[in-house]
Amino acid sequence: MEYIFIVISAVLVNNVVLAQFLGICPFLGVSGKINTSLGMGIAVMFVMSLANLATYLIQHFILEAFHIEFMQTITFIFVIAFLVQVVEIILKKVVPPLYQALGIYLPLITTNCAVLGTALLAVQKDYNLLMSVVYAASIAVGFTLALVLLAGIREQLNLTDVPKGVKGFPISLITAGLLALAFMGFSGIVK
Amino acid sequence: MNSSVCIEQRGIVENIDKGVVCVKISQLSACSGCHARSSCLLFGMKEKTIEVSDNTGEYKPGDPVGIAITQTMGAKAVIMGYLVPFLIVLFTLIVLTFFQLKEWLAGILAIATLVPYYAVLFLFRTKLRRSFTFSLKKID
Amino acid sequence: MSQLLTISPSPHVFGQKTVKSLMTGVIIALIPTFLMSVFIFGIGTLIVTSVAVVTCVLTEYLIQKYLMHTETRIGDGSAIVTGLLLAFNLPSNLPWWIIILGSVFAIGIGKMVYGGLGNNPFNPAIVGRVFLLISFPVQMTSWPLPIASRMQYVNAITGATPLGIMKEGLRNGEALTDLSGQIPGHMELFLGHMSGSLGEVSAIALLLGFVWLLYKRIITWHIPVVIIATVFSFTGILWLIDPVHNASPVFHILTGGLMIGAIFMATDLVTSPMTKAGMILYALGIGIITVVIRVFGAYPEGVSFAILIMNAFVPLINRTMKPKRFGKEVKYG
Amino acid sequence: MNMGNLKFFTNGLIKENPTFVFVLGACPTLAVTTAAINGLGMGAATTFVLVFSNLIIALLKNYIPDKVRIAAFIVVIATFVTIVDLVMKAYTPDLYKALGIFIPLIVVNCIILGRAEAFAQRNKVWPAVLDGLGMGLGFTLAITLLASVREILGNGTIFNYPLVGENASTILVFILPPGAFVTYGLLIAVFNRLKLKLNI
Amino acid sequence: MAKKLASTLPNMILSLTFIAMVMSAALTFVYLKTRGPIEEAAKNKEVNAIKQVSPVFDNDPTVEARTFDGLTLYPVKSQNESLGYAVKTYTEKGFAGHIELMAGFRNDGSIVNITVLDHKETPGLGTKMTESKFINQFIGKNPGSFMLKVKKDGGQVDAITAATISSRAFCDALQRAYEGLNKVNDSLKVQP
Amino acid sequence: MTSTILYPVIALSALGLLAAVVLYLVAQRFRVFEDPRIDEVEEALPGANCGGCGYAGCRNFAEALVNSESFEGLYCPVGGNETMEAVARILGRESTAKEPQVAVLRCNGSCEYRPKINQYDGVSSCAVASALYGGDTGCQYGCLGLGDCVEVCTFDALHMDPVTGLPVVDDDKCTACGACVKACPRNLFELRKRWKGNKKIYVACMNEDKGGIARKNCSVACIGCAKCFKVCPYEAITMNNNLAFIDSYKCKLCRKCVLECPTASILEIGFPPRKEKTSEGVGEARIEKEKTKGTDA
Amino acid sequence: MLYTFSKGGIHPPEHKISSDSRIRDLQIPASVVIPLSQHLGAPARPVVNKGDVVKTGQLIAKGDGFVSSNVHASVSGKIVKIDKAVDLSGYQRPAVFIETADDEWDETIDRNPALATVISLESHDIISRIGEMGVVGLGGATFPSHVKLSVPRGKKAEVLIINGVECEPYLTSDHALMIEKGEEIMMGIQILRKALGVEKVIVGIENNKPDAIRNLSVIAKKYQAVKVAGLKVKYPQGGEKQLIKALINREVPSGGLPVDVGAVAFNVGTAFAVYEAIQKNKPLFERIVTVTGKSLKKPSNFRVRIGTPVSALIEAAGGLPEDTGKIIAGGPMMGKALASTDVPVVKGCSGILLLPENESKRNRIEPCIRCSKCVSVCPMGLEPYLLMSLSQKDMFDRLEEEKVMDCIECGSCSYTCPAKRPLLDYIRLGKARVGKIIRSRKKPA
Ligand SMILES: Cc1cc2nc3c(=O)[nH]c(=O)nc-3n(C[C@H](O)[C@H](O)[C@H](O)COP(=O)(O)O)c2cc1C
Ligand SMILES: Cc1cc2nc3c(=O)[nH]c(=O)nc-3n(C[C@H](O)[C@H](O)[C@H](O)COP(=O)(O)O)c2cc1C
Ligand SMILES: Cc1cc2nc3c(=O)[nH]c(=O)nc-3n(C[C@H](O)[C@H](O)[C@H](O)COP(=O)(O)O)c2cc1C
Ligand SMILES: Cc1cc2nc3c(=O)[nH]c(=O)nc-3n(C[C@H](O)[C@H](O)[C@H](O)CO)c2cc1C
Ligand code: SF4
Ligand code: SF4
Ligand code: SF4
Ligand code: SF4
Ligand code: FES
Repeated sequence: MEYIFIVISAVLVNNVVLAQFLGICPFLGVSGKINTSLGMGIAVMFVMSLANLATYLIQHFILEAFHIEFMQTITFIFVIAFLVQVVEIILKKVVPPLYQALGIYLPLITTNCAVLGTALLAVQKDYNLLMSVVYAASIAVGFTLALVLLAGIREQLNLTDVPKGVKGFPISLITAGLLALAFMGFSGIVK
Repeated sequence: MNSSVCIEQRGIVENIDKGVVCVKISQLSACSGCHARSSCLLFGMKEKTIEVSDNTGEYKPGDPVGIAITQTMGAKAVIMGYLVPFLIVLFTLIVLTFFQLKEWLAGILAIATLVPYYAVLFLFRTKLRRSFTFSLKKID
Repeated sequence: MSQLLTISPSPHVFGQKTVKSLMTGVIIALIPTFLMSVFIFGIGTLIVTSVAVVTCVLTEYLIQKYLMHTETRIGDGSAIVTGLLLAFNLPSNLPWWIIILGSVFAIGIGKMVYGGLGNNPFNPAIVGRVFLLISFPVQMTSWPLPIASRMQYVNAITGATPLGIMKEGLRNGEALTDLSGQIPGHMELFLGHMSGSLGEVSAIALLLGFVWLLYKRIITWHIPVVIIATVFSFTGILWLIDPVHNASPVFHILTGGLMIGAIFMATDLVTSPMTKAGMILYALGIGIITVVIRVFGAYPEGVSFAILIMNAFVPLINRTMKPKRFGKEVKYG
Repeated sequence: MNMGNLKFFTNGLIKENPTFVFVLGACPTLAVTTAAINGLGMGAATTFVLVFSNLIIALLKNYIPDKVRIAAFIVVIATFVTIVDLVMKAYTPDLYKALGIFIPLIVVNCIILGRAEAFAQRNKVWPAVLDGLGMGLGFTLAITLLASVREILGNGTIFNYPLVGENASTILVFILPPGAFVTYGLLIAVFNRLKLKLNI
Repeated sequence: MAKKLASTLPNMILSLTFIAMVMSAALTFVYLKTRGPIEEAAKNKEVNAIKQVSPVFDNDPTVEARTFDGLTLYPVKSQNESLGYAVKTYTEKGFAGHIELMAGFRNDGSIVNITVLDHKETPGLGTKMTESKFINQFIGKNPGSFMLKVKKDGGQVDAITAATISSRAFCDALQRAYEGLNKVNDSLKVQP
Repeated sequence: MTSTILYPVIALSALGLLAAVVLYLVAQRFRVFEDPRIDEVEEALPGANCGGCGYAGCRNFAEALVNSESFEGLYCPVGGNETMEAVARILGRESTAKEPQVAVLRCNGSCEYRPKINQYDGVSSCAVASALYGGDTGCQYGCLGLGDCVEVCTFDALHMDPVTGLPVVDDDKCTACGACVKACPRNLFELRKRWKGNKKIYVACMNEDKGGIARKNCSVACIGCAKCFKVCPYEAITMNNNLAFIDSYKCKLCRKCVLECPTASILEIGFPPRKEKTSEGVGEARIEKEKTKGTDA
Repeated sequence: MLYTFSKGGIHPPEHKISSDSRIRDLQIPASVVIPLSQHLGAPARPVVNKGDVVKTGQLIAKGDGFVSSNVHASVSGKIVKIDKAVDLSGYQRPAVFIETADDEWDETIDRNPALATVISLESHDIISRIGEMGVVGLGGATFPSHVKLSVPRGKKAEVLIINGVECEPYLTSDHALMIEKGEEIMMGIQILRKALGVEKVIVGIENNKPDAIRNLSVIAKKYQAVKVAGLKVKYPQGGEKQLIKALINREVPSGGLPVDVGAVAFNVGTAFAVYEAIQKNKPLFERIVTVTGKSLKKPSNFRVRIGTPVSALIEAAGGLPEDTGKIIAGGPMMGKALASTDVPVVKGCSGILLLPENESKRNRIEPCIRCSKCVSVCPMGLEPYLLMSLSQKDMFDRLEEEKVMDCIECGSCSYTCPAKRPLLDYIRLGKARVGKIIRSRKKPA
């Protein structure tokens, strides 16, 4: 049950993008096309879960063990940065065709802010390891949902004439705002 | 190839070597207007070189080209590159937690399961190479 | 022949329907509801409706004229429909300045930033209502009593809506049977003798409007029927499982904004899917989300949110639920 | 300070305002702007980190091989962020609480804002510091403005000073998430329009 | 411009390790410098809260604090004379879950004052519980006789409009504090 | 106490070490940097993203410039030679100068010269109208006046003249990007050599009908009489399908042809007024009119 | 049971005001202009010269290309020039100008009106004779009939569909023909059947023409395997894909031909022309044309020589009404507006429709309200609103993906759109551009 609440909360009620404001840059930047948004969401899910797994271990078995919690920020950011790199290197070295296909399909995966933020939040919430990872994956699902919805709307807007003054970022932000407005309907479903 | 199911990226031919065209693909358009575009990934790897075999000899370095893969291929790449490993990690973690292993051990083992996964991928790399083919197109 | 011949590409004849006639049709369909509302809530209805309609139309006019510098198109009547439907989703004792804020937000942010009629992804009237609901929870959740407060506006005596009573009661762990005294009977619910928004109370008036819209072929049956059926079945299942802590499906479909939402707002042409299959999926989503919010969420009422959320899915639905093309594909040539 | 250098400073304020023009660091911009004071605090913290990390990197640039430049940059930035974090925790605990995880997230933000600087080969000490300062101030001004609008509309106060009566209703949505997006979007539109009109 | 160090492995390792060392040293320095103030700030916050909800006292309540059931009781004294207790209490029933209060009680069980330490309630709704307009109704009341329930539930507390849940939660936390107090302080007469 | 200092230092140093090694590995396999010159080159380009260079946008063009060995075939018509020189400076290469060009409209059939014979009531798009029929005048080669060209010009260099119903090129704003050339379904735009002071002489007509028909439909149509062809001392004029064409790179602006044209379909723009009187009074008057228009713009 | 197609369709007011008018022969005009490009495909190459004297029915231009068709003189007289003339396309195209002198027919033509029932030619000869006689589809597309009859290798025709639907409002030329020339049409059908080697024939007629259905049913009894089927009235039932769907419930695949599902469709007028060509040796130089319009004095069906100016038809129908605002060659849904009445009637011209001024102007274009009406009426299952936007935004890849090439240009979408959007205008534009891209893609391969 607890796990279900974590999922519902992270996906709908406290959506990363729409309620927690994490990963806004990629949310605005990569939400141009529906199918790439979807792919990107999955990539983020993997990266985030892995990152949370790693940061959980570091937090509990290194930082806390050695009482250097204040090094949290610096170690997390490093670890996350490395993970992203290592995954890429492995893919590139081990299965170059896969790596290249991904390169075309998902030109970039950047969610530094959301990944780090999620890691920090998971620590704050005192989750255990599995919860942490489930939490991260749910956050990624929520991220994907928001991304895909915005991408859909933006693709539709591309076919209409949005007034010049609000073209680009303003209309994306306002649309995100209305999405957030809609998602407020879920408030209270879980704490 | 039917354009309807393609994902296309624009790129620039970097060099050509014995029927293999190296194409450098550039940023997504959304980012290309941003002055901090070069800082998106933490370590700045937003350029990739893609090798495509091509014997037409139509291309020369500096040519702008479209490089395309089918959408199903893209989806397959995402599944193999990210979704499956994610599921493996999650599954391992769930099982190990179920057996009440120590957390740190469970965590490390979960990450470690990726090693055999990538090893398997490595074994099938020639097969993969055949199933991921790219098509090139001149842009004028 | 007095003038030069006219030349244009085919076709050369056109159907009778215009945007204006569609909007007029909706306005006519709303008349029974309006009359019923005047009967139930009295002058509050008149004030709220006129303020909302006037503000909506004026906002659209001013934005088109002074911000967008385009032709003004208030003549098409869509702003009137938005104003009416927004008003019909508000309590009859809402202070005028709040109505104005809501109308400006509905038209300004809900519609005009996207370029006006036809371009908005979200239903403007619901955007307006949800904006108000979140911004002014106190005012937006105090409902004048029916009939009794006909001659009062902001100072009307208020009570809770049936859904509100139920939700509050259930949350306090009371059983439904304890609450039945406070909740109007089914006939009263059907006719509209209860607290609530102007336009949502009278199911019969709304159904009359539905019949008119169908007759005039302004909408098809798919969206309203599927929404109501979904809510009915979903709440029916819950009710069968635990009739003590879940309201009956009939109660659910007769209360709250379900009817007005399903008939008039989910069917908004602009913000609903383009194919029948898409409409059914969309309506299914609305039904389910409505029940989820009603039963599990913080808000007693979920229709507006459900419609807004499904509005966001419409582009995706349109991308995937294509009409069935004629003939399967072979190679060209 | 000559005019050329001044340009590095003013760039970040309007022409390349990170918040309104490039929409960078959007997360804190949206998240912490529920009150004007938060905006100011966040801005100050970011500016501090940006200026000092730019300074350090500019000083050390000849001793850092190109390839580890970014890694070094991250170390430096993360250090300063942690310093800010500790200092705020010690001396402005309330603000610290209001900003929450967005203080550690300054790391990410500053990497983005400062990265261009780290790459550009021109970073002598002064320009680097000025650029950091300009960017930081541009960011601060922008989010304080956004926060003020939200605080006034949503809470009826500005820097906690009440503008309306105690019982007056305010437009709550503006301090809730949807209001953040919408206000930010509208402000960018207004900013663009002004920029166009004033031809900056 | 001086020449840059080339990107060779030793150079990279040296340079980065060096920077890391310097930075971590600086960081540690700041950490050590701020550790005191941080603890103090935390304590100050506590003490300030206690001050807010208690009569003037002259002891250090934090040293004599007792913790049980998630509650913390701070005895407040003036010239070694017990004035009552400040109780740090909590509830999970808020609209957004956890709420933390500091409530001051006189020895007779009546409430001196209350302050909200931590909460995540909705701005503009639940946050009204931090305002004196809501809190004032509790001052001087004795939960022994004053029914700590919102009027809707048959109690005596005026709920915040449209934020009954927060109001309820507030009462819940307060009740918890009162019950905790009763457990340790036998001298209090509990009136049903 | 020592541990409080030691652990962080150790931790971070270890991280630093790790970072250095991984980065080293990364550097071995990847190009970590984007060529910074691309940014610089992009900076130097006008940033109009008009596609005049043949690339999708300025950035793509910048990449092509940086990656290619010579500038052959790479030219930004918008920025012109100045820009190309600036780019050449950044990249340390020779720039290939191109003679500047300007777009001209090869139709002068305003309402006055070309009577309407029907009224078009379709969508306001030259492409649609052109697919439908020959146009609302008898001339099926001339401008349709629905402004597809105006729409595509990103430089604000084209405007509809409400009186003539023809688009007018603003010589100062036109960058010769060629967008209008591609857009016009009637092929009415030509990129011509840009003379000093925006002088130009060209046949403002694309009508290939025989003289009689052409003239009936438009009083300033080229009737293919070849008088100009005969008079041109520089062989700059060619005749094809009843239509004269003046090669702007051969033309020396002697203006002999202008006087010969019986229908005044050769325009001369940007010249000082002629001294001597000519026999072609009507034509002269028109030329005068065009001239003032040309210099006004 | 009445047949109809399942997807989309509209019901515009029928206005078949000329349906009671018997076919009358129009007076032979003093001069004719015969365009050389009256059919789909390559223009015909003239085989006569200026000054030549020709007889009615004499070959004047030869269709050389694979898809092309012969053109014959429709009057006897002198060729005055071979030059360009504005035709129905609105553009100037090559044409032969003939000054009429008498009406002397080519000797080979059998002018005996009696029904000739013996089909002496074999399949192959029928097809080539049809080609020689310049018979093209008279249902509107003017596709050379002999090409259509040459079924590609590997495919097999199973059903011959005869299109007597005439779903366009106003037009009655096929209707009149079916009433007056039923026997001949039925003979034509037999010829086509023999040429194609098929057994089964279905004649589809909408049930707003009960007399035609009756007449053909009676005649059909004489022939085995010819079925006359009544159809529900719905536009565009006459489109061959829709008709095939309605009659035999098969869907011609996207990008495919009717033969892909074993069907071949011909218009009733074509069947009549085939009869005349084979049994009477008469080339296609005249056809039935409906001249109609609400304000017209005498809406009529005329038998008209190809090349007759439209003005002559209007004159014969009572003269041009004062209030005329638009003149359309063809029906109001698919016809082409004319810039002047000074254009010749061609093989594909089934009617001349005069619209009054108040009906000739389009309404103001409003923004699309995404009402999905266009989607629901499109008989091809397309999304016209989307195609229009994509076309406006030059998104050709998506256009192709969304099957713009399947559009049959029926105009149902533009007709039905409440926002009065010029959907088909833009779809046509998009089709043209995408078509170009597809062709260019094919070329190098
Ligand atoms: C988005 C949202 C936020 C809310 N926040 C609170 C809150 O912080 N505190 C609270 O008591 N109720 C809050 N509510 C309202 C409750 O859900 C519930 O409707 C209310 O407390 C009971 O209504 P009443 O107080 O008018 O009787 C919120 C509701 C919504 C939809
Ligand atoms: C390019 C082209 C090739 C065609 N080839 C054949 C063919 O080989 N066989 C055939 O039976 N019909 C052929 N057709 C005829 C079409 O199937 C169709 O009958 C014709 O286009 C007229 O139909 P419509 O009036 O419904 O458009 C061809 C049509 C076109 C446009
Ligand atoms: C929208 C549309 C409507 C049509 N309506 C008719 C019609 O009413 N009658 C008809 O004979 N052909 C009609 N056609 C033409 C047929 O599709 C087809 O070309 C014709 O039946 C083939 O016969 P033909 O080659 O003898 O002309 C229509 C075509 C289209 C695209
Ligand atoms: C059947 C129908 C339902 C409509 N429902 C709404 C509605 O719920 N809300 C609204 O703002 N406008 C509604 N409109 C009007 C119009 O479509 C709406 O203002 C557009 O969304 C504005 O772009 C409706 C119109 C029709 C024809
Ligand atoms: S007039 Fe033509 S060539 Fe000149 S800038 Fe405009 S579109 Fe380009
Ligand atoms: S010049 Fe060409 S594109 Fe421009 S208005 Fe005339 S016809 Fe249209
Ligand atoms: S014209 Fe084309 S898109 Fe429109 S309804 Fe007909 S087939 Fe469909
Ligand atoms: S019928 Fe017209 S208004 Fe309706 S969806 Fe189609 S284009 Fe839009
Ligand atoms: S600040 Fe850019 S993603 Fe968060």
